[in-house]
Amino acid sequence: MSYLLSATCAVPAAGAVLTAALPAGTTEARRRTTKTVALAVSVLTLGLAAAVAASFEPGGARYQLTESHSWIRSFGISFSLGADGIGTALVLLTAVLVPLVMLAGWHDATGPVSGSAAGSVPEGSFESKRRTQAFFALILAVEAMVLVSFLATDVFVFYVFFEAMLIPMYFLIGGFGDRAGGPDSDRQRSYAAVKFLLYNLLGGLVMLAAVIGLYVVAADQGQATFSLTALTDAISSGKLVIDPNAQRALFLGFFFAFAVKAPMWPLHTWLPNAMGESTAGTAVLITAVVDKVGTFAMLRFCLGLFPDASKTFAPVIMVLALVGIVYGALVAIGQKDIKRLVAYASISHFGFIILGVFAMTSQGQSGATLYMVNHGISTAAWMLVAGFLISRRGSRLIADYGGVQKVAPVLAGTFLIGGLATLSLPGMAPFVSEFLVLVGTFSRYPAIGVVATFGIVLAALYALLLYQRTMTGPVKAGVEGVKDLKARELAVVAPLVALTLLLGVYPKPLTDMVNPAVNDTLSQVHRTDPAPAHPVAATNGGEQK
Amino acid sequence: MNSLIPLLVAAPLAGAALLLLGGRALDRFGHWIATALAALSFAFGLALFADMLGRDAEHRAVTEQLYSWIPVDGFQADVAFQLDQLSITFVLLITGVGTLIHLYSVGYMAHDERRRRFFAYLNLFLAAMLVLVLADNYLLLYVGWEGVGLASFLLIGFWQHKPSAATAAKKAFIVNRVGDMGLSIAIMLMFVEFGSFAFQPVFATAGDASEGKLTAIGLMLLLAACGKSAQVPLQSWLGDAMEGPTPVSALIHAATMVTAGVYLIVRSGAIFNLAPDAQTAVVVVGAVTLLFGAVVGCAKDDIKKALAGSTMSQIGYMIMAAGLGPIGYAFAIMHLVTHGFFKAGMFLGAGSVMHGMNDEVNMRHYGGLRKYMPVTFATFGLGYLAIIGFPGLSGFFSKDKIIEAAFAKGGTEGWILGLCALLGAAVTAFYMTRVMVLTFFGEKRWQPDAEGNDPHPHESPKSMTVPMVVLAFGSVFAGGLFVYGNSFLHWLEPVTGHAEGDSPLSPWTVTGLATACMLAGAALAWQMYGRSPVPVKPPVGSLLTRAARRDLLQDDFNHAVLVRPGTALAATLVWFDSRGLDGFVNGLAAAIGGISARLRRIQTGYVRTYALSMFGGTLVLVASTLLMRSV
Amino acid sequence: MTSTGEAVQFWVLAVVAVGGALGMLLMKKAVHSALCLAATMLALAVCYMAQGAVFLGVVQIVVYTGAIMMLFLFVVMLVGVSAADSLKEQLKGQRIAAVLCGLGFGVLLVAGLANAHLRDFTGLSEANAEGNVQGLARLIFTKYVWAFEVTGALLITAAVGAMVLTHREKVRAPLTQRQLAAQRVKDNIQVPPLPAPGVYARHNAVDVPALLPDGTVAEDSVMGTLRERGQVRDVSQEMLQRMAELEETTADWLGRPSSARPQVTGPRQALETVPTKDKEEAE
Amino acid sequence: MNPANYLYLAALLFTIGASGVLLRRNAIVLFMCVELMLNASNLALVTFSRMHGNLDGQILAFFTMVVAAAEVVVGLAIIVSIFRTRHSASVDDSNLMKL
Repeated sequence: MSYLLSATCAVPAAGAVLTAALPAGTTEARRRTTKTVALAVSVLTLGLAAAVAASFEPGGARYQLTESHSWIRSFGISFSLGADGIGTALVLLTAVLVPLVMLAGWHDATGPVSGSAAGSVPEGSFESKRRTQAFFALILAVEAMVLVSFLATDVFVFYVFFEAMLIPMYFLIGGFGDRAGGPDSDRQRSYAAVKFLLYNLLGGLVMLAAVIGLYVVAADQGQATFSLTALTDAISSGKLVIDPNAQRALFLGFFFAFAVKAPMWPLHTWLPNAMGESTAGTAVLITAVVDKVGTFAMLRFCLGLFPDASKTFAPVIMVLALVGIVYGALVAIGQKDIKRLVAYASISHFGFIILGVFAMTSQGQSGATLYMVNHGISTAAWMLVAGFLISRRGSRLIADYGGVQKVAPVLAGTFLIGGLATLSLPGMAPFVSEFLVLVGTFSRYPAIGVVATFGIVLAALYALLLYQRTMTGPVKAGVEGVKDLKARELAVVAPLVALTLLLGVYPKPLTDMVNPAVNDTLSQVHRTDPAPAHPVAATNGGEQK
Repeated sequence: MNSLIPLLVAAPLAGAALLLLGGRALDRFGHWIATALAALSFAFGLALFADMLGRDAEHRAVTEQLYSWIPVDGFQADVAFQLDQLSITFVLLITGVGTLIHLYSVGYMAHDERRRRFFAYLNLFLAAMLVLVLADNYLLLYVGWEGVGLASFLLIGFWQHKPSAATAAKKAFIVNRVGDMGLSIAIMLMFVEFGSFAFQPVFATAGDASEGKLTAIGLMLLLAACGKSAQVPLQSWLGDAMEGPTPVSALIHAATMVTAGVYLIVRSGAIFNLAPDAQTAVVVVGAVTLLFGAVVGCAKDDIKKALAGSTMSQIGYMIMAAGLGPIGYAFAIMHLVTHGFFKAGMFLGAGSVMHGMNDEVNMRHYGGLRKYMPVTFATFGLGYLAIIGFPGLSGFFSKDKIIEAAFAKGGTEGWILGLCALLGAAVTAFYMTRVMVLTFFGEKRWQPDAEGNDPHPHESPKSMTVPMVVLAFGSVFAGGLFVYGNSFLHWLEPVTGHAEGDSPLSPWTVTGLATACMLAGAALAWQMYGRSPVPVKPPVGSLLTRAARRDLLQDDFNHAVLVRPGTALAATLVWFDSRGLDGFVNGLAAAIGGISARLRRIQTGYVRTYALSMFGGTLVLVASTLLMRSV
Repeated sequence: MTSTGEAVQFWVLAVVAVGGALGMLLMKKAVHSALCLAATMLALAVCYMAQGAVFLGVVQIVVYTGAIMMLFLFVVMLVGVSAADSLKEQLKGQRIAAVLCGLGFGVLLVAGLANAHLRDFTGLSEANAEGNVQGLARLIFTKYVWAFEVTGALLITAAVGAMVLTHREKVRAPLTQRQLAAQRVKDNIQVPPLPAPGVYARHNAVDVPALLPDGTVAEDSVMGTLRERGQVRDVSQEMLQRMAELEETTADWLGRPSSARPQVTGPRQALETVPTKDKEEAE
Repeated sequence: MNPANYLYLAALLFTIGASGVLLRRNAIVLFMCVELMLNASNLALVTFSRMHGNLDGQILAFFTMVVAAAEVVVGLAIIVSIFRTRHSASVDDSNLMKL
């Protein structure tokens, strides 16, 4: 039993404790040590994640590097981890993004809470002394919990960390904002934080009930365990038969939590507030990492544990996702606030992911998994550049910008790249995943596929409208002072852009990693891809020659 | 030899990357790097062409597999190039004209501080366009398809500080996106139908599919073509696209990119041949657009917009020809190539005129320029003769063939199409003569520009005139070269196939009619603009004229039907999101808060009240337990 | 079944106990309640002994009635012997609810007991074979030793806690008499010493305030605690009465016309109460 | 006589004590009522031990007494300190236990 996975999860956790314990950052030097330590820890985590990916054989068993430490014997709960293709991909995403987020938020946690609160935090008070430690420790804590959720092969363990994630996120949202808010930005932010917490807590509690219910049902049939692998095996082998009604109820219990987290229309309203009020880095953590746990869990738990119920509800869910795609895009077009626009764009993208998951075709689900990764990268690039812009101008309103490309061409360029990635331009990573999702959906539900295709037009509309309004045209008053990207910020954006292009041109490594897991999932739900009506001869242009 | 094919794409791509990442260091000589790489790519093209000539017709098509792009079970998308007669034709056109226009831009953009980026975008465009024509499957074609869209977006909006330019760029991209939607749906249909979207397998098995499916695919492809080639109803972006620098208009919006739609339809001939309804749709679109564009071209005073209208109409010809099926494919491509020459030449000429006239675009402020810029006049004139189909020049042959093919379609629709084509020829002659006369003949109507300094028209530098001359040669001789022994037809036949229709009219009759129409149109234009002095302020004009000046109200239509409802819908949804959904959530929270505020009253703080409740509670508990016992 | 003697004893004691309890419940003054409770406890102590719990009986008398109840009485003294509850209940419905609950509870308990069949009794004869105390000791120091230790700890804690709660930190050194005098002169409220209580040649009790020349009481001649408890015995009225009678008789004897007789005026307003500072010192 | 009467007596006393807690406002009297309740339970315990013929009941009663003593000590201390600060021993005067 290798301890690689638990090490990967433990390092950031330990790092969080260490960072929090560092001497209070009254001086800039101390702050820097804190940041450096945190960054080093996250980079170390990235190294471990890379090791995980390296030691993962696509051809091998679904769950690899598995390890299990007994926890609560009497309930058959064990702290068991295992990496499958999907999980590994997302672990990599998380490990890559966290250092960049830290680097992007390098100065977010030094000053007072926000512009309006300036001076409200007396120098030397806890607020201003420990802010830096708190910020970076919280980020590391989030990373650790997310990693565990991606790797957990025990339903209970997953639930615990799925919920525990909320605590550091709550403080990240509520305690640290960009300095661009209005006069009552503090109130707004705490409102957003509480909203985030309550929404997700509600979902989590419903899920808890479902988790317990699942255990009870399983225990009745002699499967008294929370182990995901054991349960799925029992279900697929027919040793464990959950009667349809119970199965539907349990499915809904799980799905509700994930749909809130994802978030799926109409449970999305917490996301714009949370992303709008928090710092750009936190917003990236929310949309690119934490929310992915939701969609990921749909794929791993909902489908794996309740195949029949998933099939029953798939059409409904897909329609909701479809609404989300169009709705999110349209609302994004109508936004006045840059970060809220990005948030609604993300809602639209989550619609695509859910679409792909429940289309239950190999293209759809591989596409959905790739989509999680690609959306994470591209949105991170877009959002972080937006954050840099906002931190310069001190406003989130689109109307306050104009002609930025004149004064800060590199910033404008990267922002454009982020936008193009978001509208999934071919040659960039999101295109691959989006097209796969569309094809996968279309091959089972043509009508939904066609409507979803409208999403690409709307995406172009909001992305380019934002670019046009902020970057082009004559230079607006107040924008002249905007400086171009600094070295640190370039160091943040460059890797993201590089990844976007690389994964757009050569996604094969990722797909090879993901495909087996997807096929396994499909076999769990007993679904096979619809065969083409008039299949071409085997040697089509697609085969590798 | 095939290993050259990727290099064909790689060269300009490398140029783009180099120039974009290179930074200010490359500002001084970056444009020469770009031009050199374009030329290199052209050289590769020539080499491959020669190599292809060396083989016999059956073995000319080669495919070059690079790597597997998106391998998912049952879904294989590869990066693979296919070089056959059709694609090599385009390769040569793109790289050739592209190189010339690079050269031209060196002079034209000399004073722009962002020249490096301009050339990077040009290279990017070349690369994308080459991917488009070289792809061996529709998904890779889609990559090029949107890639050229991106390049066009960047280049139209190159002068981003002008809001009009930024808006035009966005508009072009969005409208193209609508077309791209069609293409992607078509790809999905193919995948569902055939389990593949690579050219050979799909075309090979197209016969098995039901005609309905094929029609659907065809219509979706047509939608894509409409978007990219500015055909009705997705034509509205081309006029605004003239906001871009003139070389861009010449390369992208005249010679190459806008003709991608024609390429798509001709390439997908195997599908269209089996879907007559789709073909009819194509023909109708083409015919409508060719008249639409011509009418718009007649009314515009902006020289570039007039040329844009004519581009639209010429592409209408091509699309119509492509819609005629095997009868027309080859001719569509032929006209595409010749049009590439003369229209690019004329745009460059227009650019040179603007260059000399302080970027003045209004033809009513030109006049009598032939003395001042002789080379421009000569090249532009040759292009003019070519496009109106003056006997012996390239446009004459290619357009003539299309008109013949239209009649050869046979039946009433044959007649209708033929007459449309003839009418188009007449109108083309009219507005091109108008442009020619207004610009180069008549008395001077020059106006001081915004800064108030009068224009001093002068001939453009060598780097600009040389390409114009070369293109002029092309526009003179290309046609004759192609029809000589039907060389072009036989060249393309293995790819597109060919069929002789039964024309009700003999070729010579058609030629006569076409020439007559051309002369009539030209004469009318001379009558209107050559004889009488031209007012500097445009006359009010008839209803049709005014409509045509507003692009036949296409923008107003889109605005009324799409934009305004769209914005309204977005606003409504924003309201609904904050008031409706979020309002519900917040309302729930408020309700709970209120209830708990009520419940708080129970906490009187009097110990004895608490004691009482405790005692009562115990009472109830004990009672219930006892009852349970007794029951 | 038990002996008649015990039966008699029980009924007597039961009456005493219940009576005491009710008394405790109904007496207005805390002192009386305490005494009633003491009675009940004594009765219960006897009950214990009667039931073979000799040791407990003794403990009950010594510890409870002897120590705890005394403690109660001390506190009562501290807080005020005659400080009585006002009879009006200010919590609405509390009284009725309480009575109902009480009755209901009693009924329940009694019903429960009645339902339980408690016929067979194994007396303590063999359990107490070697003596009650020895038996208890054996259990305490073997079976319940752990609980015993814990209760010991509890007692210690309680004692410390009580000290902590009642102990008041002296924030400033106590003022000397000189300082007090200086202070009194400085804030010039009551420069001369406070008047002594008692009315010369009539009363000398501390709870009788001195009378001012106009016959009103000098509140601050009575110690603060008594004032706090409202135990000041005001005798001004009868004094004035007597003065009036004296005037009458003298007037009659001199035969003055009633017009010339001085009107007896009632006592003026009492002085406003002395400032709180002094009051605290008085406590 | 049936020794169960002792239990009835205990029940009666307990009830009286309980109602006393609810009725009286003087903290000291309140305490006395609590004591009464404890005593009642003690009586019951003693009776039980007599029923079962073992001394455990008495042991329990003994512990009850100890705990009661401790409780009284602390409780009275609290009452005294409250009286010091608020010059009143009525439980209704100290109703700060609310928002």
